[in-house]
Amino acid sequence: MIKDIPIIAEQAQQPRRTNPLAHVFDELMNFARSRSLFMLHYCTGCGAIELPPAMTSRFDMERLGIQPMVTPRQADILLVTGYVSIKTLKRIILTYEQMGSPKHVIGICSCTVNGGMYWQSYATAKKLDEYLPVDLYIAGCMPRPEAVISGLQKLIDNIKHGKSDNWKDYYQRYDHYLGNQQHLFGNNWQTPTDVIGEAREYGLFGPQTLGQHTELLESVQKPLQPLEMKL
Amino acid sequence: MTEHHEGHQSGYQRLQAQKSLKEILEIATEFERIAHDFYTALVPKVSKQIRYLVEELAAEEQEHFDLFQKLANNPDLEKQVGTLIDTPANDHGFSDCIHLPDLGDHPDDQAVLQYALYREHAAMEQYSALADSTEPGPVQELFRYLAQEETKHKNELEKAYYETVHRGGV
Amino acid sequence: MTDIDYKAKGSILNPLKNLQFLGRRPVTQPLEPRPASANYRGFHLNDWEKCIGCSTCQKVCDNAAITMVRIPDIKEDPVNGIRNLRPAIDYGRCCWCGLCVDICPTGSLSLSREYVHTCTQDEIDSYFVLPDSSGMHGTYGHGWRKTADADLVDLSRHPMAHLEPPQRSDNFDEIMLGFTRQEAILEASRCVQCGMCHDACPTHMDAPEYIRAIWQDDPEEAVRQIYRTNPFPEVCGRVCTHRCETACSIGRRGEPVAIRWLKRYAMDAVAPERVKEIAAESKSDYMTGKRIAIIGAGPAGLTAAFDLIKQGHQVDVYEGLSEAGGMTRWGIPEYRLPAAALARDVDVITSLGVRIHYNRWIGRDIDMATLQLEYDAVLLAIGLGLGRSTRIPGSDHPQVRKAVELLREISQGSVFAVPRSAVVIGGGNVAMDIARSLARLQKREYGTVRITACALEDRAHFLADEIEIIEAIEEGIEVLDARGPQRCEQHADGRLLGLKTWKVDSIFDEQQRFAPRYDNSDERFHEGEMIIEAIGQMSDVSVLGPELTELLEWNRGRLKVDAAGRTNLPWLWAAGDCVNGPDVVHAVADGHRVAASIDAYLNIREDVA
Amino acid sequence: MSQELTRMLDTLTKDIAGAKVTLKRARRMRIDVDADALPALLELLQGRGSYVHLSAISCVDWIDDNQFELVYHVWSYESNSLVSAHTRIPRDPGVYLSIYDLYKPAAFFERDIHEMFGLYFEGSPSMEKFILTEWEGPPPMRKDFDAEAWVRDTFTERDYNPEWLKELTDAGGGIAIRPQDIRK
Amino acid sequence: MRPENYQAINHPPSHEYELNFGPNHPGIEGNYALKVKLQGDQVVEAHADGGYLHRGFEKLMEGRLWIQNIALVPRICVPDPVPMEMAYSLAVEELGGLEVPIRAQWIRVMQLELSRIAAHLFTFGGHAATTGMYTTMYWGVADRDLFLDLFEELTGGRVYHIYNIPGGVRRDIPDGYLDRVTSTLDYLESRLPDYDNLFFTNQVFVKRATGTGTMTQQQALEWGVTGPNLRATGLKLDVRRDDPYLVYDEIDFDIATEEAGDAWARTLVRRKELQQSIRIVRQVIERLPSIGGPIRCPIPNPLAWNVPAGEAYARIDSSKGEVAYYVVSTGGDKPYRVHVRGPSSMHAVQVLENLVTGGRLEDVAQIMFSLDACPPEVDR
Repeated sequence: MIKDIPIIAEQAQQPRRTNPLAHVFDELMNFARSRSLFMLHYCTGCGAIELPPAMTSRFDMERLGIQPMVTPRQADILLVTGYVSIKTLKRIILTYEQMGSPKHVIGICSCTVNGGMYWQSYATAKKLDEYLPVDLYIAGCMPRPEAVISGLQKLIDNIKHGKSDNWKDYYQRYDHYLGNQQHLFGNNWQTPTDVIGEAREYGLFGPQTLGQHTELLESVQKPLQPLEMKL
Repeated sequence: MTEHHEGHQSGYQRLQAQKSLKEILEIATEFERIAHDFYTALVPKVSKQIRYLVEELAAEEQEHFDLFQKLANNPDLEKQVGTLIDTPANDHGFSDCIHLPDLGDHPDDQAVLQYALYREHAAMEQYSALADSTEPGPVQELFRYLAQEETKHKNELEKAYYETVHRGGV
Repeated sequence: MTDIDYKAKGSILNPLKNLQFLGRRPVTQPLEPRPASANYRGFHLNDWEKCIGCSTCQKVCDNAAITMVRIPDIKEDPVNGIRNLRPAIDYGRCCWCGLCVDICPTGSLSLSREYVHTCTQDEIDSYFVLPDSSGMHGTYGHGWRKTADADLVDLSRHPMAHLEPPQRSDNFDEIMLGFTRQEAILEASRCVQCGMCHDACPTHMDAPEYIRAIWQDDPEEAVRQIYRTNPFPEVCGRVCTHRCETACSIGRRGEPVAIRWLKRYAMDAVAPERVKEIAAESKSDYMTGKRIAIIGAGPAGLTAAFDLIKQGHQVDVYEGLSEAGGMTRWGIPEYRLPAAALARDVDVITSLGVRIHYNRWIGRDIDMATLQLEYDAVLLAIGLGLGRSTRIPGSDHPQVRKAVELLREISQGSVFAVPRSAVVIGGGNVAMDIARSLARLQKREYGTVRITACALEDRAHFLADEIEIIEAIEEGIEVLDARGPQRCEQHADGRLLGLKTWKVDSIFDEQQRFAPRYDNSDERFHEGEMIIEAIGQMSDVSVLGPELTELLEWNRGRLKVDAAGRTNLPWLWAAGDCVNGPDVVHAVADGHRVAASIDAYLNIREDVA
Repeated sequence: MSQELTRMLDTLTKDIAGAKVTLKRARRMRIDVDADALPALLELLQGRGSYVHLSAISCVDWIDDNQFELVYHVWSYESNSLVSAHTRIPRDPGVYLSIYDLYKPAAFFERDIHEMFGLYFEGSPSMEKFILTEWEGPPPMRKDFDAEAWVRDTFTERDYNPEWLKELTDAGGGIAIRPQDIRK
Repeated sequence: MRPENYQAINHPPSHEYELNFGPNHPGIEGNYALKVKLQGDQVVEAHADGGYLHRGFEKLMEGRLWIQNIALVPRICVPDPVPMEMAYSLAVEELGGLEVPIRAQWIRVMQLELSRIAAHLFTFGGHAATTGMYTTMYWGVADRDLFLDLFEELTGGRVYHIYNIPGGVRRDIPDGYLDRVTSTLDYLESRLPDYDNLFFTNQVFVKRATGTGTMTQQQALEWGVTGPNLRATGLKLDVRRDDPYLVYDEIDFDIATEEAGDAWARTLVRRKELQQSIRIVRQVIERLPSIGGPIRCPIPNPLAWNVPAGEAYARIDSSKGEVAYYVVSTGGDKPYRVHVRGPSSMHAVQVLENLVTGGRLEDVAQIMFSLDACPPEVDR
């Protein structure tokens, strides 16, 4: 098993900012982002049953400016609702990588933290943060809509203050996350997204972006095959 | 044992005749010395098993002896005595009903304790009686103090008695 | 069946119906979290005052979410069944099912109505919580908690068949009849395997293990577990002071598991011959050639003998009386411990090769010097065979007897004139034993019981077991509390008339030391042809002889021994009641301790040689 | 009514060698039958006995006997009763006949048993994996697959280290019994 | 994905193409997938793909004590968890020979029917959303929440009640609870005309649903369809009536049926069942105060509970269909084998594949919701 390394990684070299208004602009951007969040509509586990109440009239998430969004490319929040079976985890990673930055992962329920109810199950992954950087956890089994709303409020607050940027960690320590993914899914694991290329592009290339696991990935990477349908 | 018994009686008359506080204390000190000598003499006579008990009794008498002597030599005696009797101890009459045994040559622990209890009881009564028959003043306060000391001692012995006799399967 | 007119096309004006909704109250709740319902299953609360650290919650937790954490500030108290462990909950596992609350033997755990907790990745340690009574964030109060009808702990003990007073009051038949298989399994299943009993037991019996074996209907395994630590299961299964049950976590709110009776059941369920085989399982298959003499065939002596013979030493036990068992044979009446049951225990021990020499008094038939010469080690386990006297006036009358001695006579079957009326001084188990034994004899002889037992203690502080007092009263004995004996009255012709007592106002002072206060205005007279003193016992150390007594070190009237039970003389050990005071299971524990010390000593000597 | 039912079943099964009918309680019947006679029994139950609803096929791994037990729960909407037909087949090679031609729902249950237990049904429409498409281990429901050990080898537990725990550990306390310590 | 990483996918030369319908798809119920082959927008082939919610329940249950499993079972069907608890408890009670007190049985009936109401309200919302009628979803979910409030008060949990344990229920009903149930039922009844107006008689829905996903009686029986879906083909079959459990044989209710066997009929059966469930709960409310006694029979210490060896098959009618638990005990403290038969293992696989094939892509979601398929039941 891969040892966890601390989540705070060395900051990558940022291009020097010359504009004196850059920080003001940043704050404005953070504020704007925090007031208009789209949550990916993907029920990964049983905690999803409390999302319809949270989204609809009674608890009304839209008051916070949060709406469900059906496609990952336009979503800001990936809400992982509880346990993730290994089969689902692969889809979650694919989905996550397709989401545009900045993106925020919320792990709700016990299961995303330490396996929860299914701690002895052969079918579920135990700690979500081994595979994806997580911004926020909401405790409960499952959390009530009010708890979900409180969590989202906290997320909004964090975004506003520029504190919710764990997504950068995925680029900066891609090797770590990829290693955990390979450990669970096998050495042939690959996704359609070029995370390393994106890291370079975004200037988030860190000392741990590459490593033994990305080397392994490069050695096994194949062109993607069209979806095969068994008839 | 009888001579000790009588010793208390004659001591009472002797004490009653005293006027000076210091002299009273000296006689009280003498009592303690006699008791101490008695216990010390008893030590080799009892089984080694219970020798600790007699030694402890002797040590306690020694303690009293030292205390009284200190009191007697204190120039500021009257004031000292006056402050010491603020909280009189009570007597519950436990040892009244345990009759004095003949200690014999090899007394057991129970017998030794019974003797000690009796002695403390007698001393306590004697000092109380002295206090009652004295005019209020420093002398009465001294007697009260002595009675209280003996009562405290007796209460301690009663506890030791129970713990010895009632230990071991009830 | 239904009146839904789905075929109706409706009117074009239908959408106007929406206008009515303008007048309705919105269903939307405020953003602030609502208080949860009164028995909501939110974050945990734990009352540390009530919690005993038994870790039953941890066992029932289906998600392995509970870790027991040691709190150094809390004092461990094995005798009262308190550990300094407290549960910590992993909210990355917990599913808030509340089983921990429903099973908690003490009722310390509950769930709160609090349910909001969020944290970032850096704060993830906040998911591991050591709950106390203030709750996670201290917002709402108690939610889900134990209710009487939903308790998963079975608080009431399975009753055991026993003889009713009319059936038992004129004979010495054993009162408790033992569990049946079904009853034993049911009673065993009440155990939550917390192990408090193991910690509290002087000899640290593996009670959870044998209870589990009984529950699994495997009495042989139970016997095996029992014999690991106790060669007197028949005795301890009946008359043990069962500290295990005092410490039992189920006993916090209900009746403790009947650990003592379960031990007895295991012994009842396995044939004596099979017990011998099980007991012999771990016996050494060679002899060391070392010889050990043990004085006194009571529980301490024979336990040491059992251990030592298993280690391959030759053991000779010298017993002054005609049968083995010591106080368990002579001091405990047959209705509590039948001699046959004791004999079975002794049989197992002798079947391993322990030789018991009966009717051999040390100092009379054989002296200590000889033993020292002939044996590699000597163990003194002479118990507390002599009774104490109150020595109140008149107590030197021949009809004023000491309880232990009279009990011994009854057990030996000696013939004596059964008094028509008797007064027992004392309120302990020995007092009850003699009172109830005499009552049986009176009932048999005269058809009526006239016995008064006077105890110094008041009813709430009686030293005897509650059940003993209840049964004694059932058998017609007058039990008086708070009576201090003052004088044994006798007639001018020398006949004993009875006992005069005073009322006891209080016995103990503020420091819990003995300091009785009497009320001499409340004087009573209790009629009795015989007065029996059952106030205390002492050891007959005269067997040691004066020289040895001088050589030995003493500690406040008892032999001074080190932690392993060894005296200041290298060849002499002492164990049992004569060192520790009376308690069967303590004696057994002592026997083990001493045997281990003797064995270690003999092995060292071997190494040197 | 139940006695009638048993009688009916007795006549029904008298052609089936070794079939043993037990009435467990009202509306619950158990028939034990040899593996080769089971399809014939089910055919009789469905055709003559109106047991048209296949409620479930359960598989039990009796590893100590080296056998799989297959239990076919069929329900009759006419007599309102459930027959559980029990049969045992050797664990090795673990091949049995499909009853898809009698009961269509068998397709799902047989496919499920195949991926969970590794028991192959000849003649079933699909023995492709359905749930465990991305599982490479042994059939997980087999008793010889120790899921907990697999989890232990594959994952690590979260190692919390909150402030209060550090303080307790420094004071000489700390974690005493972990949950895994008490699991046997 | 960066443009240079796009891989050209070789589509077949015809106008046939394949579509992954799910798992991340708003039209799918839960986390589930259908792989469909399309000609234009007509589905020519469909294959269900499950396992996204697989947790290995049956294996987990073999490793947990009998009592520990009560926390696990409701998770097998998230929208309607009560029947799962109930079926497990009934099976264990049969094995252990436990007599459930009458009071507990009535409480259980109430809980089952409240759960049915909540589940149906939830399904209406989902079904309506697939035809673009989102208001019904907003209403349904909000009204369902009132029932979750009732559950919260009774059981301490909104969704996972963990309220039934073998032998009875865990807590007695709180003071004044029945009055609150009555007022919630009154409220729901007063809302039904609104729902009818909004959804059930709405021509958008009626026209979309009529004739969609039709199955005949013959097909339904052959495919192992149960519950409301079976009753929508005109068969008056209900486990509550045919194989009565708890006190259902003392309760007066009608079995709701429809004849058409299509998506519309299935939804309408559920709509009628709402009324029947309200009727049942009202009977419970009437009877319960007069039934005293305990809420649970004595059960052994859960840590040392050996359930006698044997096997039991407990069936229950949930809002989705027939739920059955096959439980085998070898006399140990844990089940030897638990087999969960969820109704959706038929509805979401074979039946769904059959009904979707030949239909149009836009009806796939509707058919799935009209079958009230519940993926976690399939995956377990």
